[in-house]
Amino acid sequence: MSAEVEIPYAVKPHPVTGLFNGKFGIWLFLASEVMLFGALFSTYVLLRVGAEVWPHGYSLLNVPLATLNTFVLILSSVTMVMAWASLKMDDFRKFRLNLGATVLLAFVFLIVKAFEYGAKFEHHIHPATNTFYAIYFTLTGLHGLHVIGGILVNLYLLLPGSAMWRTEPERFTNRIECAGLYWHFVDLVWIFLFPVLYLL
Amino acid sequence: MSETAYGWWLPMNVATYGGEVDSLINVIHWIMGILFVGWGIFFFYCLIRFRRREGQKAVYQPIHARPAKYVEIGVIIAEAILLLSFSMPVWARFKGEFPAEKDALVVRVVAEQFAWNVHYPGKDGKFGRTAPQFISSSNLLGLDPDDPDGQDDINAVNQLHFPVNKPVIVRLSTKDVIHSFKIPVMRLTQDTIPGTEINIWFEADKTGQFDLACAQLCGLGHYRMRGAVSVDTPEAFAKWMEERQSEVSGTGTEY
Amino acid sequence: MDEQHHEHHHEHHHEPGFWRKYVFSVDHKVIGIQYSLTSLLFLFFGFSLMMMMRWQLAYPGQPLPWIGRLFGEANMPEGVMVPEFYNQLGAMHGTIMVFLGVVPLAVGGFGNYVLPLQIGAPDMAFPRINMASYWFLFVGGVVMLASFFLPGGAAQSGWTSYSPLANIAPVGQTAWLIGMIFLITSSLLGSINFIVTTVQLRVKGLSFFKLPFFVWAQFVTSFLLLLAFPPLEAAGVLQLMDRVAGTSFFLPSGLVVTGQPLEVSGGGNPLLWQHLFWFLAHPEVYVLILPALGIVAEVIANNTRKPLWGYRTMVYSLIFLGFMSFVVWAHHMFMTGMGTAMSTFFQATTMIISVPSVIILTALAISLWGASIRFTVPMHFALAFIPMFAIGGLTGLPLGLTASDLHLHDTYYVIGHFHYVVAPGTIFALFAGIYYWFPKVTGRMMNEKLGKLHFWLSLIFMNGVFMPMLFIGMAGVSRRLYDQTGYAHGAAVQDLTVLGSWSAWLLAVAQIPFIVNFLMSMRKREKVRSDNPWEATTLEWATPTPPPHGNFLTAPQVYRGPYEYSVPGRTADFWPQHLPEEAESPQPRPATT
Amino acid sequence: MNTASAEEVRKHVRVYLMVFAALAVLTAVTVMVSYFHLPVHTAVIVALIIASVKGSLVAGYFMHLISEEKIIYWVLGLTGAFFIVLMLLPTFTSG
Repeated sequence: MSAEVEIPYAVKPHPVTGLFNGKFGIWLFLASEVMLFGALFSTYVLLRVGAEVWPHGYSLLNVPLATLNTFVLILSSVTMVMAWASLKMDDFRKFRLNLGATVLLAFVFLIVKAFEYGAKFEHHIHPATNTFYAIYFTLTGLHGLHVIGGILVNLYLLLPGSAMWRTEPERFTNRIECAGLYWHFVDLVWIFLFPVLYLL
Repeated sequence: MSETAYGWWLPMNVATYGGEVDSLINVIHWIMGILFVGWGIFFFYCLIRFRRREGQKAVYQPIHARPAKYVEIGVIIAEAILLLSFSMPVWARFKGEFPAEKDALVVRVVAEQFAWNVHYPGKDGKFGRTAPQFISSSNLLGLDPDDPDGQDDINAVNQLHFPVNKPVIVRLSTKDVIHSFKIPVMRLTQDTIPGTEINIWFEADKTGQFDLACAQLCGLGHYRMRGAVSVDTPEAFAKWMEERQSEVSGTGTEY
Repeated sequence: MDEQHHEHHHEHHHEPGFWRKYVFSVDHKVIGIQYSLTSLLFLFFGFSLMMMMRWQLAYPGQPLPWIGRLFGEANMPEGVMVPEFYNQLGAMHGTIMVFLGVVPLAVGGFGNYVLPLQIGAPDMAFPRINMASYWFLFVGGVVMLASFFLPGGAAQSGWTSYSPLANIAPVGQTAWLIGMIFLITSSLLGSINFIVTTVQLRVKGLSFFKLPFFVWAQFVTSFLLLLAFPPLEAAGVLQLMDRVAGTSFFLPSGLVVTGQPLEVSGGGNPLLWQHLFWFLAHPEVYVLILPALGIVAEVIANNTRKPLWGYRTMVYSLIFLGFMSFVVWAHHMFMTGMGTAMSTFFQATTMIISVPSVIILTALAISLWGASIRFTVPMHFALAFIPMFAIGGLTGLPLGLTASDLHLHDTYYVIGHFHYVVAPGTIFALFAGIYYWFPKVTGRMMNEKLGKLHFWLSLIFMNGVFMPMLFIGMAGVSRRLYDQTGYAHGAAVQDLTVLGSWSAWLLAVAQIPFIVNFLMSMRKREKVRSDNPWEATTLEWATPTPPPHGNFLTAPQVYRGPYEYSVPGRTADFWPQHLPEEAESPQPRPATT
Repeated sequence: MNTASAEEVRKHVRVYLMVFAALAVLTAVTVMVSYFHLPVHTAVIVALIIASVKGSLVAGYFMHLISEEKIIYWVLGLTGAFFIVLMLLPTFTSG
């Protein structure tokens, strides 16, 4: 029983669905994530509509920093997809460069975020301050956790995980594709969070 | 307490619309019973006739189960009728057709862990202003001491008195958690939602002493959050009201 | 499990196989068994909580005999339960039964063990994620159990954890939320695995409409878990923020708790919790029900020796049920001050969702016509499921209509209703599944006599517990009362409550034959001679018994639908899915020596 | 997409860079618009339209949704349907 059982379509795409298992799995996971963030967005709408006054995000939050962060995250999405494309073109060096850049940009995003949080805490602004900050910290915090998750996955794939490229290149490329799908989703969530929290 | 008010089925009904609720409940249970028994007969007939025994071979071909289709269509029609001609009219009446305030007794009921504050407006017919910051052990409703409308207001804790044959409008709210205002003999349940005031109304057509219960888990005292409901004759109600009024004006500051 | 943890430091001295084989296994069958045993223990634990509550209900204020003093002065001074402890038992009974008992057994246990076998797969699509999903459940369960030992005890705001009550509850509620996040994660991982496995790993020839009904049920269930659980996870995160970070997502301004103003910013909405909660929890009802329907369909087809009547209709009904279960949730909230337009919408959807349930039940009943019914133990449970589930479904009608709900809302009628659905309903189906698949898992049959004894006693006492509840509810008695005798309408039906309590305790006694049977049959009973002792048609019976890691010796191929029983012109009355057209019919054999 | 050959991928790279440029421009636009302090309704609509376009670009090109397998569309369609129900939740609460 110690021997691994070979699972069909773990690497090669299924002839009917056209997908390998992992890709289908990651899409289902993203579907559940859509519902998770959907519920939170819905909460935001409900609280905002129900509130007597609701502050404009731009009057309380640091829009330039957040704009910078938006660029950073979009750029990291581009490097992520380039990492995958590099593997497809058999260029492992370029892959490493791109994935490394993705991780680096993700760190930049978190550091900028940390500055934003720090500035708020300095002024004694906390999630408990009011409902606006409650939803702001919860949404960005949860998104931040997703960024951290992405960093961990990408770091693994960049360092120890990349050994697989030599033994099973197709499987490794698949993994990068799945990690990429997740990372783009994190980017996509931010694309909506940014205007909703900062600009409206 | 009338001995016959409560039993193993629906309790006594004293609400004017309660008869409609009861007939809906009874009709549904008749339909349920007929479906269940009819279906049970079929079930047991099958179990006996088609049990495995010598010479009993299962039939591969599916039967044409037209009667089943009719039963299903029947269920759909029955449900539609229940919904359209029983449930919705009662609900519309309960929710929509509020009696005019001038013809009704208006009371506020403020729930808290674990009591019902029944707030009568007093002689002037006006509720005093209330706010959370005024709440104290001697001012459970949080009446504003500077508001003249509130000087004669009455807080009858856990005692809901109202006259028979007169609509009662209750403005329901809560100080803390969700409670649920339930008077079984009135066929009435309404949650109290923190932060909102919900209006309900009812009218009793019989006098008597009944129970007001909490129907939503509200903490460790949920089970003892009992209020006494008294449906009085108009004279008895007026007398009770006067007694309460004199208590308020007697001490001057008690709400 | 615990003992195995203590052995952890010996790990390196053992054969490397042991831990991989039985504890951190990636084999779907071992994981299925882990899920099953864990959830059976939790079911028993949840049941025990309820038995203690039944003492307080039947004999309020009297000390619990023998064991009452074991629970400490805080919970049961002098052996008498305090209301706080009663509320903990109630909340945890619900949570454990739903999230740690029935769902893990129905989906995690049976789904894991049977689904890959029935589709001819060597394992689940993601074996490691499958293992992770079990261990998330395990941790979630441990957190839930440990919460009893926190100051103030476990969660005590009902399994529904309505805010603001849950916001101001002791720290046990925080543990509940953390535990729930683990359980939700477990379910999400599991559901992704089930969907991918079903779509990708079906063997050659097994098209969607040749799938056993059980697989369909698991498939639809997985979608419900996948899409309905995240909103609850969001709600859990928000309530956690409320409790830990002091936010007010569910707290409006101006609350005064026990005379003290609540020091929060306010601006939240308590109904938001209910919406998010029931957005999950209504589909969750179908998560409890659909796998049970799947098991019952398998057992009925096998023991009637004929194809299921209206298989396709049943599948379509199943899918429709899944869809509709997302748009009925607010019927749990009719009494929260809902307007007429919205209540009409939710009443209508509630009436509509009853139709596919009726169709499935009718199809199962019609399947009996023209059958040759074998009254095996699993068949007993499967047959009893039908009328019991019918009572559960029918009693949903008056609750789904606002006018009758005016009286019945939040009374014992509700408790009776949904317990009929999940206890003599789903749990009977789960028993049917245990008796049915036991020989596949262990290679031994369970004892027939003990099984029937277990069945009849359970049937009688289940009804003894839940039938009185319908009458108590009709009398208007609120649910979740620590002591109903303070109310005149509660005192009037106290005799029924006592009846229910005694039935519950006797129901526990009725499980003794099952436990004895289960444990004895694992070791003592004679082995099955055939891999297919029930003479069934689906693929799980085409493997060796018990199936090895990787399941099938050679990948099977499927030639026909799942329930080809009593096909005219064939000598045997069953025609397994994997036998080629020209192959000889298998000769019927006695099930055991 | 996993069937794409190296040659096709090379073409994609150009597309990715163009999408990146579009995303950058749209980000700048949406920030600029916010400085006009439009009335809330208009602002919400404009911001959501821009965000949706950006989101579609990411989903369509980076996540390859414009040429994805049918079953993914089915799953996302289903999710989308329930997502809409979820988004209607605030209206239910106020009703």
